[in-house]
Amino acid sequence: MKILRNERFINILIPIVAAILGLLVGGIIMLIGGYDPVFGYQSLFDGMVGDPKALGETVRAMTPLILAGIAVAFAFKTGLFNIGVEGQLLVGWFAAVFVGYKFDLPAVIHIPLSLLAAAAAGALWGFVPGFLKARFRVNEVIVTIMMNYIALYTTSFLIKTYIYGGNEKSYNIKESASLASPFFASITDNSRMHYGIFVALLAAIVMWFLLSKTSKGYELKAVGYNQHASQYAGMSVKGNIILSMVISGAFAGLAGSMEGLGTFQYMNSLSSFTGTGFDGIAVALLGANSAIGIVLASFLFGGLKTAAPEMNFMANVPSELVGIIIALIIFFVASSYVVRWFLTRLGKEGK
Amino acid sequence: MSFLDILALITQAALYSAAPLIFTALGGVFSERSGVVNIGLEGLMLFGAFTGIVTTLTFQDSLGAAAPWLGIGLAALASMIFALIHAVATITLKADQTVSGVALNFLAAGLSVFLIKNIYGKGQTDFIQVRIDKIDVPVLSKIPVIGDLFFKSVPVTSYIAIALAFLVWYIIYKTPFGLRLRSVGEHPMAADTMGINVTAMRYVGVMLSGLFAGIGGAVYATSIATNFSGTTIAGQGFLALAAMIFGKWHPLGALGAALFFGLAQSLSITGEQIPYIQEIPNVLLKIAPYLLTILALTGFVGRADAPKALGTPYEKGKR
Amino acid sequence: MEYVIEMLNIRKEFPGIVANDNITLQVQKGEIHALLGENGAGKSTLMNVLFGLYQPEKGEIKVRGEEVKITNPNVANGLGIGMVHQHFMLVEKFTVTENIILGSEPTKAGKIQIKESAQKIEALSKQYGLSVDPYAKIEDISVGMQQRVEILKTLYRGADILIFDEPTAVLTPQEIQELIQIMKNLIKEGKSIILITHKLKEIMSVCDRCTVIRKGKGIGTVTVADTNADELASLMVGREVHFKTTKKDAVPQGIVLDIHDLVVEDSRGVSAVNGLNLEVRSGEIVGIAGVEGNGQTELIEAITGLRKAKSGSVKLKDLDLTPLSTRKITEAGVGHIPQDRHKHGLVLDYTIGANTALQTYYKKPFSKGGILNYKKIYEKARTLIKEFDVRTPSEYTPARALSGGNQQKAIIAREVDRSPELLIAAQPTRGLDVGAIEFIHSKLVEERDKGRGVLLISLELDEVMNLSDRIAVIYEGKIVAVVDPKTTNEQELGLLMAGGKQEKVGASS
Amino acid sequence: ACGSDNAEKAGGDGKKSNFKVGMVTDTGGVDDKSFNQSAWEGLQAFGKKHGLEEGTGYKYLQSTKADDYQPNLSKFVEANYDLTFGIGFLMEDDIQKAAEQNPKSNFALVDSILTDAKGNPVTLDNVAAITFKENVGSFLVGVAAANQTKTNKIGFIGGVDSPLIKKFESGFKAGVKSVNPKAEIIVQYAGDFNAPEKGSSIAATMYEQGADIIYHSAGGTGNGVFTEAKNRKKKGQDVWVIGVDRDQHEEGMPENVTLTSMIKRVDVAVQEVTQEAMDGKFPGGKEVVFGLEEDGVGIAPTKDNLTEETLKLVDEYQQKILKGEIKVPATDDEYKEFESTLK
Ligand SMILES: Nc1ncnc2c1ncn2[C@@H]1O[C@H](COP(=O)(O)OP(=O)(O)OP(=O)(O)O)[C@@H](O)[C@H]1O
Ligand SMILES: Nc1ncnc2c1ncn2[C@@H]1O[C@H](COP(=O)(O)OP(=O)(O)OP(=O)(O)O)[C@@H](O)[C@H]1O
Ligand SMILES: [Mg+2]
Ligand SMILES: [Mg+2]
Repeated sequence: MKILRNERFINILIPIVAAILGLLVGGIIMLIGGYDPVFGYQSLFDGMVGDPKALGETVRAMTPLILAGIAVAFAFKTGLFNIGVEGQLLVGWFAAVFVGYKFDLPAVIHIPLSLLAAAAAGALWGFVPGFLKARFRVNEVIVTIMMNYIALYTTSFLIKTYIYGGNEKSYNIKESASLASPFFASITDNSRMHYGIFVALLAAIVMWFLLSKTSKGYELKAVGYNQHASQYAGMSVKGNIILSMVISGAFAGLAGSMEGLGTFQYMNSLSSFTGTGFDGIAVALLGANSAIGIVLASFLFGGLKTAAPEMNFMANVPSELVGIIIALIIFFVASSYVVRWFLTRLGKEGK
Repeated sequence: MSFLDILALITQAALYSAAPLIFTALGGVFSERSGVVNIGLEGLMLFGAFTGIVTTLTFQDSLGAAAPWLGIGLAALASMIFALIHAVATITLKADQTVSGVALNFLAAGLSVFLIKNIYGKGQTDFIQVRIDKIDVPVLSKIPVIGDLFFKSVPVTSYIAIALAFLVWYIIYKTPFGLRLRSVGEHPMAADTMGINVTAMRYVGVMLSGLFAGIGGAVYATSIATNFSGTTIAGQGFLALAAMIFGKWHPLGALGAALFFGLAQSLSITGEQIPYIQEIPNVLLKIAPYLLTILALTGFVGRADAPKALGTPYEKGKR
Repeated sequence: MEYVIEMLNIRKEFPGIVANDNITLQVQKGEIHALLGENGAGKSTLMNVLFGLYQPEKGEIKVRGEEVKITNPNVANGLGIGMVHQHFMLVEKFTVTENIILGSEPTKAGKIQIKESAQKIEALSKQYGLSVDPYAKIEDISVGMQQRVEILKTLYRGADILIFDEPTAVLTPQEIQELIQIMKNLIKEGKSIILITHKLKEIMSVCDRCTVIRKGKGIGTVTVADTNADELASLMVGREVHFKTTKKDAVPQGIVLDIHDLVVEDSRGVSAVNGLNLEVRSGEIVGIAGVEGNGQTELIEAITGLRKAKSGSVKLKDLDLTPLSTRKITEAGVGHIPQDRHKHGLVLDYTIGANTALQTYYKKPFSKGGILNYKKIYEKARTLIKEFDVRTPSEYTPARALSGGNQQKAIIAREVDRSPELLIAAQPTRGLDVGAIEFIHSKLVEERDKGRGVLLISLELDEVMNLSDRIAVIYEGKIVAVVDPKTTNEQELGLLMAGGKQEKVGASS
Repeated sequence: ACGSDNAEKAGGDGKKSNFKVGMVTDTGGVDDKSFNQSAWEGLQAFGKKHGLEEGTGYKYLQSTKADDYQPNLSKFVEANYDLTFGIGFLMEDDIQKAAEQNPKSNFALVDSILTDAKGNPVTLDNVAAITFKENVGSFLVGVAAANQTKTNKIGFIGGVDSPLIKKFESGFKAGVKSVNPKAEIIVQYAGDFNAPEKGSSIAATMYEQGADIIYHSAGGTGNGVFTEAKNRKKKGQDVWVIGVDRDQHEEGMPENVTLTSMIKRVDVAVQEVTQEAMDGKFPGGKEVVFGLEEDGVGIAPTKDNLTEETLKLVDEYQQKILKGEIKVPATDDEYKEFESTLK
């Protein structure tokens, strides 16, 4: 029991230590680059949570990240590596905008319907690699990578053909489908923070509950750990692989809808990836694939990303520094083996 | 254009755009054969492209045509050192290999542009004045059909890539080093009991992947992009990763897969100007390469068999 | 008397455990020295120390009288020490030759000389009577041959001190006989052997001396000639043990399992089970004796629905199982102790508690409306752990960290507790020490007496003979004979298992 | 609020000292060798002229992702900048939002007008829309190409098939056809502004088909076009590229493959609008169109590779256009119409 508590404590400690180390090294890089780290970090902090607007934008940025992270983590937990979140996100984004624009419905129906469409589209995109893996044992990593490109070109084609509003983007969605929040806007002086955050948090809870509280979750994880034993125990290995990818894809699709119904109200016809899907991988890993961890990681990650321009504006530090810091933090978390070993040793000596 | 001309265009373009993938995929083979997952290929490639361009820009006036080659050389070196981060994290510090790879990508993207801004005071470099040019292979290009198809207006780097694939195959399947590398990726404990230094082998594997990916990136930069910005390498690393898996972690398989990509790619681009194919909706042509890959995997290629110990850090006496 | 190996006061710790606590082991030249101890006693650890895989915290090692520091396997090889590991150290995708030369490959101009090596290996295998196919891939050859490869690995490096860690646990009786012969040859060649085994019979038959360790401590060394199996057993366990499971005669009732003309194809599409007929009655233990690879695996998989039967029927009472899914079959009342506990029996990364729910997690009370009730699951686990005396720090310990013996107990607890009509026990005691074996055997008998039908599949003749009420001999996918353990003997069984003719069979079945 | 006061003061009595102007680049970045860069050069020139400090008087903010646009714009608003440029039509929506939320600060959108959800034009008093007659500029280089092609085959490579790029295409084709109706024009869109390898294989295909001049309007993808042309020039083929947006003569060196370039003087436009704003004549609510008259578009200054005759011809057409004798098409439909009118 002691060890358990100790263990939990360490698990919380590690990311914090890592974050501090990451920022430290980032500061050193600033110095070497000839920038003022103190001012740099101050403006970075301001840009993250310095004022209501910054905070709002941070929340806005973390919303899709949470969902993307959850999508990655869910697949991970069930032994699958879903690099396809990016593509699933794109089709979800399109589906949400399409439904949001094409239909005229009361908000109570329109919003859920658009979200549903996004989830469904993402799920479909996740189904393909899931099915191919289950049925033909095709490596999901390749298929998801390929599906990303297919999504990229397909969505921009669909936008151009069905909902093109000029200037390389779709028409805006109807008011009734929008997650934009006048209320949040008013309290965060016009940040784009929107109601999607609730969707994201809910999704996080769903993932946690599904995996750790339900018998389905027990199955999904078992299949992830040991397919033979799962089969021996009468579980459907194929079914669970597919299901896992479908659920993962659905989360990713929702991430897309956050952009479509929340941040932008439309979809650009993109010719290159948004990167959110890949950020999702980082967030998931940073959050140790746990729901709460992912939310926190998204906050840090999203915050840093939104704050980067502020840092650039005030202290002239290139925004890329943020990317470096994030990478460093991930490294330190990943290499926690040592930290962990060290801390446990301390714990032991302590008793 | 005669059918032959069209075909020549396609094969030439294929060889042209496949080269960077081949190099990088070969790098992936080394790393993953030693049991270390390398999602970081993208980042390593990016870092190689960065080094390649910066070097070329710096030396093109003094060295002229030799500059890009020096660039490729230094890129190999730089990315190899960069890969060391991945090695230390995953092998020594037992970090999750996927995590570390992802972090590597972020680091490369951030660092390279950060440095570019620091060096040149802007986010993307000028164009290099001397490139790795497309050439006609002296004698061979004169051979009737074959010459046009395979030996005209293709950068020499493409041939190096192909030759290298065979070399790597020989190394991995015919030499003690190769045997040991594979044993470490299949069953590290067994290798250990046979007195093979698992850690050392894996370090070598990862660093070689850096070396090759670096070359891949530099080749892309000096023969295709001809300048560097944050978006110069956008997904090629992941395509190389896919090619490696597609090729079943086998050097020649990876070569085949990369060429397949290149072919499908150039077909979909050139296709828009070829009678009949022209008729196919543009979007279908665009997604064709990726669809074809999936189909190929599902259909005749069958299931890829990863090295047994891939992704698991080696700890003595762990069962 | 000169010692080739002296391990003096060796201490080796693992986080939390002292695996070897001041153990001393002295091996004489030209002897077969047995190392005996319960699961987890510390035998493998001690040998891994000798082989340079682990570094001891304390103690010194002398080889041929000289003190040495064995910092890694290379050093051990250099000293002429070779080890055949408990869990084979072979690269499955490599050929026999590649596995043997790995690490010391003969090359010409940087290229490995495969042909030359293969020839050298062939020569070696002739010299010691270890028949192997140098070009065969490990994944395609029998366990027996794999072990011969392991031995050749050591000989190829010119080892003259050989360590065998539980070599017989995975072998068929025939293979065991061959191995014993091989060891004798090796001794003739002037080599010395350290043998770890849980089978006292083997110690009695081949070993000169025996060192016993218990819970990491050295108990002492005895000369085999002046001792007997019972004494060794009690030395090892620290109490009396009974080998022959005491059981009253079976009172078979109605038929539980009725297999009729069953044909099952293996993954290569060959009929591994080929028109097999068998019945098991409630209240009896039917043992299936046979040489590995005669269709045992496919038979079990077919009964349990892990593999679809090609034709024929498998009836549980009156219910035909062949069309049913594994889960349906389990629910119909079939319990299954799988032969590979790590591959099929457990999710090693789940806690031992979670593993005890592997067959029932989705049922009330463990799961209501798809929601798990972990409280109930772990309550149940606690009772099972107590009842089956599974040695584990807690029910929250990952299954991975338990010894095979205790892992096996957990599996049996799980399967037996569902009180199935039919209990299939495949290799239930492979690799376990006598204490554990005794316990598991008594459990199986207990089940029988509760009126269950027990189908026992084992490669160990003793186990089959001492546990079964009827013995069915399987050969090339058919039951070629059903004999009575009381009237039969190893010779007869061995003959039948080898496909020998079966005049006397009519009599005995 | 206070931001606006400043604006009015600054404008009103033309006090240079505290006049502040900013620009937000699109994801291309300030050194995209294209309109972002050109716009920045404009601001720099303006800054020098009025002795403003970079960073305090004039400044740019780089956008790395589409969702940076809005925060970046508001950064300038919060810092009380008198005028903020949004470079590129991608920023249309964000400019609109920012302008609505901060009615007292001024914005200028380059390359597009404001539209509502339905795509109909709208105007805001604090937003000036700056657009260019790319079709006209492209027409002129079209004329040049038509007159200098030896194969009567000419290529056009567009980045992404969009109304904006269509302006380039239509104008260019019109220019070619009006000089040389027999000339064949091959058109292909790469579907990507950042895919040099696509650029070069498309170019290769066009050159193989016999085209000897290619006009690209494809940003980074265009780099591939230059690479391909240089490779061929090296091997002695007589092939050319026509650059876009800026004088791309440099990009053609050392092999010298840049025939000429269609220049789009974003720098000029930015300077003028800023000047007006400074003088309190900010053209809010208006669309400021830059064509030949305003020398906002035209043919590049480096003319070494054009023959005298070509230059004369270009000049003639320039006059015709200025006189309004030629109405240069900007869309596919207009082009069809135009084509039918050619004799
Ligand atoms: N890799 C390891 N990590 C931690 N502890 C270990 C490890 N291996 C063994 N131990 C500890 O050392 C003790 C001895 O283990 P060992 O494998 O030597 O037992 P053994 O005598 O070989 O058992 P068996 O007869 O089942 O093979 C175990 O009880 C265990 O607690
Ligand atoms: N990785 C490990 N971590 C902790 N303890 C371990 C580990 N591996 C083995 N052990 C301990 O070593 C002891 C013996 O392990 P071992 O696997 O040899 O058991 P076993 O009965 O021999 O099972 P098997 O015969 O299937 O190997 C067990 O008590 C187990 O707790
Ligand atoms: Mg052991
Ligand atoms: Mg054991």
